[in-house]
Amino acid sequence: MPHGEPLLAIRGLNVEFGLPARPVRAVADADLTLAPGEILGIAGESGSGKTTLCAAVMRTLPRTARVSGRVEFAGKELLSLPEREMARLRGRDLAMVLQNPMTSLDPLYTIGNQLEEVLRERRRGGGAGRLGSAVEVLRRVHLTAPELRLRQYPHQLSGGMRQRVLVGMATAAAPRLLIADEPTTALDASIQDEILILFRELRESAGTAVVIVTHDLSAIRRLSDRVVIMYAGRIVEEGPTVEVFRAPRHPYTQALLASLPRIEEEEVVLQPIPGQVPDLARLPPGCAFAARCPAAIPLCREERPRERTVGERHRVFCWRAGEGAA
Amino acid sequence: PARAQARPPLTVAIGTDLITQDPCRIAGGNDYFFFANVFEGLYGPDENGKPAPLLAESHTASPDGLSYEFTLRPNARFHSGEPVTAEDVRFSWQRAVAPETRNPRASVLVANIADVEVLDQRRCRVKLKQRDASFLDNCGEYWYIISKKHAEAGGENPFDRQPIGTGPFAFVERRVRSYIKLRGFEQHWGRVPAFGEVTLKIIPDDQSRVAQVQTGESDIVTNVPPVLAAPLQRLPNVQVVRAPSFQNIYIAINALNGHPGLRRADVRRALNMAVDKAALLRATMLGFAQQLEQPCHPDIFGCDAQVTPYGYNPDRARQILTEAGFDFGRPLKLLGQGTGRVPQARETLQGVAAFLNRIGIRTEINMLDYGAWISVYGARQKDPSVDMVFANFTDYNADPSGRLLRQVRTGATYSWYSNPEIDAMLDRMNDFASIEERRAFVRRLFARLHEEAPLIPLWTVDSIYGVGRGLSWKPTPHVSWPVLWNVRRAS
Amino acid sequence: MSAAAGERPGDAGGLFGGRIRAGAGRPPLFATAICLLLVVAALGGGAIAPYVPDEADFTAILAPPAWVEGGSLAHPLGTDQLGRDMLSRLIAGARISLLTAGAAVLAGGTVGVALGLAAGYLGGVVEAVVMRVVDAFLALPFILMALAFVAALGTGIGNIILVMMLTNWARYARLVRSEVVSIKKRDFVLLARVAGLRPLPIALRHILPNALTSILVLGVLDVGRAIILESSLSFLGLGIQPPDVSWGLALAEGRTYMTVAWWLTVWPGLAIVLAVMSFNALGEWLKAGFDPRGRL
Amino acid sequence: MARFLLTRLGQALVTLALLTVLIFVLARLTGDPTPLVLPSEATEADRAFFRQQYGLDRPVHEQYVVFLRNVLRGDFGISFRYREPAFDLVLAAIGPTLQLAGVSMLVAILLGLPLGIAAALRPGSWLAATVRGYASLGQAMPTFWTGLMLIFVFAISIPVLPSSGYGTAANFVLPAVTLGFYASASVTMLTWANMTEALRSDFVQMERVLGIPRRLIVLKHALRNASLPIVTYLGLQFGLLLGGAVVTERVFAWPGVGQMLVDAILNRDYPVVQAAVMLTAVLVMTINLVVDLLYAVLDPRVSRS
Amino acid sequence: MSADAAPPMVEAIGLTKTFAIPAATLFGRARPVAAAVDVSFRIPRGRTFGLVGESGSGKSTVAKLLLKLEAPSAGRLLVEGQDIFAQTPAEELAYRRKVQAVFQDPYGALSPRMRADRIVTEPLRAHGMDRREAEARAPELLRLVGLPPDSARKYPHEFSGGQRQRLAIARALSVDPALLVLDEPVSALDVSVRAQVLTLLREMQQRLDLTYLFIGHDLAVVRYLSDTVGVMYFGRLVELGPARRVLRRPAHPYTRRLVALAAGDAPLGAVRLQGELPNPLAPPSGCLFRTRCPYADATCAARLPEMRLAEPDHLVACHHHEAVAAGAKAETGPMLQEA
Ligand SMILES: Nc1ncnc2c1ncn2[C@@H]1O[C@H](COP(=O)(O)OP(=O)(O)OP(=O)(O)O)[C@@H](O)[C@H]1O
Ligand SMILES: Nc1ncnc2c1ncn2[C@@H]1O[C@H](COP(=O)(O)OP(=O)(O)OP(=O)(O)O)[C@@H](O)[C@H]1O
Ligand SMILES: [Mg+2]
Ligand SMILES: [Mg+2]
Repeated sequence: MPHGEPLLAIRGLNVEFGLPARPVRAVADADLTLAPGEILGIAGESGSGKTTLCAAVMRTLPRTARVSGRVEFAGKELLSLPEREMARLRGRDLAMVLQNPMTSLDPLYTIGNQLEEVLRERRRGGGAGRLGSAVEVLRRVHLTAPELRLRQYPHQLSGGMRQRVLVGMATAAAPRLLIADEPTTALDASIQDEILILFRELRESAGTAVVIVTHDLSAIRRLSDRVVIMYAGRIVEEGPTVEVFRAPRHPYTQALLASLPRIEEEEVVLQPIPGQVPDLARLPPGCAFAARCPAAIPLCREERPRERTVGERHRVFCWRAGEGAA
Repeated sequence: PARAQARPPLTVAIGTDLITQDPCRIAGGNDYFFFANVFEGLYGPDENGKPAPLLAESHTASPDGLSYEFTLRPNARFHSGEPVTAEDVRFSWQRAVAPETRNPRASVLVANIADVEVLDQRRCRVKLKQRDASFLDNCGEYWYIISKKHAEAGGENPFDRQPIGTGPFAFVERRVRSYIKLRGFEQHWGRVPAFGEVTLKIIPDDQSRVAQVQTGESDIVTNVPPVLAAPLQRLPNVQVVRAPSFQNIYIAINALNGHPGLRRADVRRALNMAVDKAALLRATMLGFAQQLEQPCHPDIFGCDAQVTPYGYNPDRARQILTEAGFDFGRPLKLLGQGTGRVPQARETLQGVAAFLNRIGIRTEINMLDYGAWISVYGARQKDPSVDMVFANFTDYNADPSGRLLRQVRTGATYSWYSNPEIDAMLDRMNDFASIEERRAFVRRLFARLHEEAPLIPLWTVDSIYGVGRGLSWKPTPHVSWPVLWNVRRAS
Repeated sequence: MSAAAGERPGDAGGLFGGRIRAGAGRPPLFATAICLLLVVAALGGGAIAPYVPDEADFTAILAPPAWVEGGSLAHPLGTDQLGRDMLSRLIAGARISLLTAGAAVLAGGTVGVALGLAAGYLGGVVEAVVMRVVDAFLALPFILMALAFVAALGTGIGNIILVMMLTNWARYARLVRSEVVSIKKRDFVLLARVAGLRPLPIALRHILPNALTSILVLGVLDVGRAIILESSLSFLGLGIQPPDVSWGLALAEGRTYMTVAWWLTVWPGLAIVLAVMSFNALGEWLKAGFDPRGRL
Repeated sequence: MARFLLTRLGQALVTLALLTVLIFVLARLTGDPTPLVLPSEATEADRAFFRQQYGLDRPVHEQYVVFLRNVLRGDFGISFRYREPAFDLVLAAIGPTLQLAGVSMLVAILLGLPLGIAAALRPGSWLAATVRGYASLGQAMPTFWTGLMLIFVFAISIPVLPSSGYGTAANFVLPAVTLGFYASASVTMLTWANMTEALRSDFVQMERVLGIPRRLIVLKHALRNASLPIVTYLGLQFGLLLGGAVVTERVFAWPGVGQMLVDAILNRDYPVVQAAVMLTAVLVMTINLVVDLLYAVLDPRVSRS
Repeated sequence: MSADAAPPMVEAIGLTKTFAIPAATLFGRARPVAAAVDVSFRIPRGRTFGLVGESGSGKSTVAKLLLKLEAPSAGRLLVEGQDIFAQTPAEELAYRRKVQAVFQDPYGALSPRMRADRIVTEPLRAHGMDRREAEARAPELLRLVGLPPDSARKYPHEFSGGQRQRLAIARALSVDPALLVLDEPVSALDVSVRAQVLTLLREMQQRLDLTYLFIGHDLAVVRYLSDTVGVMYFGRLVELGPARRVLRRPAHPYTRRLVALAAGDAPLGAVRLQGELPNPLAPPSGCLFRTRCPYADATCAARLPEMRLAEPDHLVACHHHEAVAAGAKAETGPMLQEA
């Protein structure tokens, strides 16, 4: 496990949307650190603020978003950085792969044109030494016939190919931090694996730290060192992947893992989480999961749970976490 | 000083383009402006608008009025440099009535000519089929003299290529719907213009056209609407020049098959009293018009009869109508022109309607575009659903016969009136040898018409020109399309 | 129950996405106020006008507005060339301008929508025929149709509306057809077919309501356009005819007086500009609300 | 390619055939040309002769057949009024109109594109509000009003430009600005909307996080993507300018086809009406075809499988 | 499969569907794409047939054929023994009651302008029930899928994805159908919501004796619901058999990959597919999978494999499955070149 100075440190991050009178807190009081070369998985219910969190780090939130807190990247506070300097960081030190591979390439230019554009920018940034040519970039992401691909347009490539092109672009300069927002959701199982392998290789070869957001828990389990579980805008559990999967401490994490299809005695078993996700604009005063939680006690409904450390670097936000697994 | 010898250019902004360059095909409208400057007849208006010899030096008429003998000016020349001969005069007539040319306007004058005899190089005799007191007056605008040589040598449409005439200006070039370029004709027999190149720019929009003289892009603009003339007068670099015209504005009354009340002369007289022409003229024409009491301008031959004007008397009008049992319940339907060939046409008709409303007559206005309007106004069968028509009629010249025959004769194109007595008088009107006898007769005719009141005369509009301060010009009165030969540089 | 749960930005399914808000944010206050005022003027018409709008008064010709020297409070906005009260004419003009524009848009919209719907949903021969006619109408200069009809039928308000409708419908048909072609491939339409619904109910209940937003937006924007169109017709002498009064007519008639009496053109001009701007602002607002992607 | 062109040409031909009917009917709707063409002195015989000369005395369907046959030979007949071939008259007028439309289009693009882009880049700013005001004003000002105002200001008050007329480069300025201002309003709005959408698209986000300079993102990527619907619209707009610039042409005494058409309609000059509309319609359709081809060039999804 | 005397609920015989792709390319000419080729299977009443396969392999095409949203280019499709493409209008109407569908996208499947009660009762109205009567049944239908009765008056945008999918199911059930076509009904849903919907579907089947055609990507999910499974690859069925057997002991090399990948606990990179996806416009000769198949050889390039019995009830289309199953076939890598 890498130690020492964190690469990324998020402190008390809040992101709000909507009218100030009735705010939607997409991210609430998020604290998170990431060491260089570490792979972090983020999972959680749809709409729980995963994308928003990533966008806040990259500073690509829409103008309507209200952001507070601190985001430190290699000692620099990003939220207060002038846009000019932020733009210089993007792509070179900080890169991101967006949620939708099908539409993340400009349909009007060839792959080569777009890739060259990125490379030109990187060279200007001084990363010339390790860049290599466009063909090499494509080869690095295991794209067959790279010379041909350079001449093709995005719509002539399959989703998996496009995704790999995007990853190639984002990793061209071996950034220090790569954020991948659901990079595999739209893909076939086989291509999915390819992408995950790429991230792993990147960490190995360039020491890149990776944040991967996904619904696919098995991807997280196989790839990441650490995992963050979010619910209704808040981090509810965070810890080493192995430990969280082995012994989840938050009831939501437990329920999430339990809702995956399981095979018991030749039968597939499903265990859905009862109830509905709460409305972010009308959150109850206590724990947001309380209404669906089998272990909820009156306190859960009244007061928001505080952070509790339950193992090495394993923390959880649940009043009952201390009492052992529910 | 040497350069001052070269004659300066002149730019004139006009409203519409030519339809034809061939004087035998003349159709109307702005074409007259062109023809009046490029061509000439034997006779034509002088600087005061009175008929005077142009290409002819003199004439003698036979006592029976059936034959005229003309002597041509010795120095009359075509723009090609050729002298004008009697043979050309004869040819001009022949071509005007030739079936191939088929010019409807020829019917007015040229059709009455039985023959033109060439007496010698400079003299010819015109024989008429019937006595016609208006013959000399009409000579000017229906019988442009053209060069036989040019016409016969010029192929299919000689005048479309090169309209050669005898007028004070010669044709140079034309760009359709953009401009016409002329040049002052230095060899003219008498009216040598002070300008070399003359450009007639075609600017259809009134305001844009008037702007031309304000900016100095044009030296003269024609057809300035009264509303634009008023502010123009205040500008330092522009003078507003006006000349009385023969463009008559009136309201024709359907005495044939419209509102039954209109068939009564007393009702029609009452309607004449109901309209305050002076106020209407001030409001709509801003004074740029001559108010009429009779159907025509007093300068028209015989139209100077002493009649008592109806005056503005709404109370009396209402009283007459009531006595006549006029049906106030049925509204009068007024037909007007929506697209403007006549200045302030809409306002005028709305004003008339307002005055009629004031004496309790309800009105319904229907505005049509010119084409639709003329189809109704000039229809052979008059539309019974039309009671009054806003109309304009431009006298060709100072003789009233042309217009009376169209305006009030039973069954005539623009006549919404029928009276055998008037018809009989009209038939006799031109059949006089003595001018004085004829004048007395025509006066009687106008007096009768005043009593009959087949229409509500309003005014003749003035021809208004915007003229640059550097120029002096007195446009010929009573012609809608003045010759520009007498434009001069102000000293 | 959570309304927004599961709702993701950009996930609203495009033009007709799940989220339907009546406009984005607050409606434009000023524009709404102007539009309301116009509607009141149009409905009230002669009843709220201080004078009979087409009554000439030869004693008060071209009176300037009250605050200008020579003006009086009797005619707060002045009088025109026949001494008619400008304020009254503006109020009366609102009625006819909005009536013609509104009716033209409504009629053109209805015809265009019906044909576009038929073309888009039925496809085949119907589509081929309708779309060729649409092309033909779009290639015809508006002015030809306007002039031809006005010349043939006269210049009554009804004819002006007819003319504007004839020049309008093709654009609606085109818009609706392209909408329908994309809507009819969507799942809910397929499922309606699976449910056993017939073409007409599908077109009316499933397709039309979903194309309605863009139709509405086009319609609102078109009202402004129609007012301008009518005034251009009046400029050529073929628009609304006296004694009816519309802003376009007032503007066109008054333009020769521009240098003598500015108020003859400024008031109707201002009225048109304000009305068009307000309608456009409302249309934009509607569009922003209905259409998350802000397509035109 | 060939197939696409053939299909489009086939459709255009059907449309043209429909147009001949429409144009023919519309022209005849305007009414009888006789009283307008012939002076009031014309006798009944003159009128009959005129009608017979131009075939107006025949049944309408026969007239249509004759018209169609002649059109197929490129003959639109002789103008009633000018007694010249209608086609030649229209051809002479279409040049100035095309020039004016072209220059206005250019003005509209030069004004509309930057304004739309600027507004899209700064949503909610005073700049955006100003641009919205500009665009609304552009849509709300009748062109005759704008035109006359421009004449007052730039030809009369500050005499720097000719007030009207045709021929020199200076003559283009005021009419092109008048029309361009009007057209730029919708170009602005369209650019704004499409730029906003393009700027919101995933690939722009992606380029941002990759650190591509803003200038490149806006001008190279967003603008080109936004330009697709704009190009289509410009094609339509050009057609509109061709047939719809009547008012501007009139105000500036522009010897174009719009004014000629109005004059021809008002004078019931059927051959000229028919020729003018056919010619503009063909032009409009050609332009739209070109636009479609251009679209295919701009958008590889269309042109390459 | 049981040898019932009654015909199976669904029987597809040599079902083929080709699309012409015309206008997608402005300058190209129309070319046929085979979306489904020679597809045959049967679904007994009350059972679920699961269809899996790569994206674009023709699963939805089969579903659309069954829903009569498309007409087949060749082959027959019998429902309860009756050819559904040879129906009179009256029969078609009856058929429309019998078959209903739920699609993948919970956002696109519901008319955004209709209230929930009208949505769920629309099929009833389409089949002639009057509005009052139809809407009276709405609460019952909503209860059936576990939605509170007060949701009747809401619009689709007021529901979450999972709830929308419930609405879609309620609508499908409103006319008491015998057959439900479920085209990826849970793919778009969250893991936790997905579980909710799946349990509901299973419960409905048991309660109402429904027959399902279930299409999915997630093998665990398919296995959860299906009795029989068909595996499609580029328009063709390559394997067909009882769900448990196919998904536990797959016979076709493609299915093997799928199953291996889906196991999910294999370490990253342990199972990798090489080679190129075939171009649908220019499909490879012989076996379509040979461009990615580790066992491909000259036979594969020469001949299209027939469906053969691998075990009783278990069909597979592979030249080498016996050898592969016996571990006797060496991996040769994909055959990219033409034979
Ligand atoms: N631009 C925005 N305006 C308003 N609300 C927003 C905006 N972006 C996100 N939200 C809200 O913030 C919340 C979190 O959204 P976010 O996209 O971060 O979720 P997520 O965890 O990434 O979900 P998913 O798994 O579906 O991608 C959601 O409730 C969403 O509706
Ligand atoms: N209407 C259509 N026109 C042309 N081609 C079509 C059409 N519908 C489907 N196809 C093609 O047929 C093939 C099969 O498509 P289908 O939708 O059945 O795949 P699928 O297995 O359902 O894929 P997915 O898992 O992505 O939903 C694809 O190549 C697709 O492009
Ligand atoms: Mg997300
Ligand atoms: Mg599918």
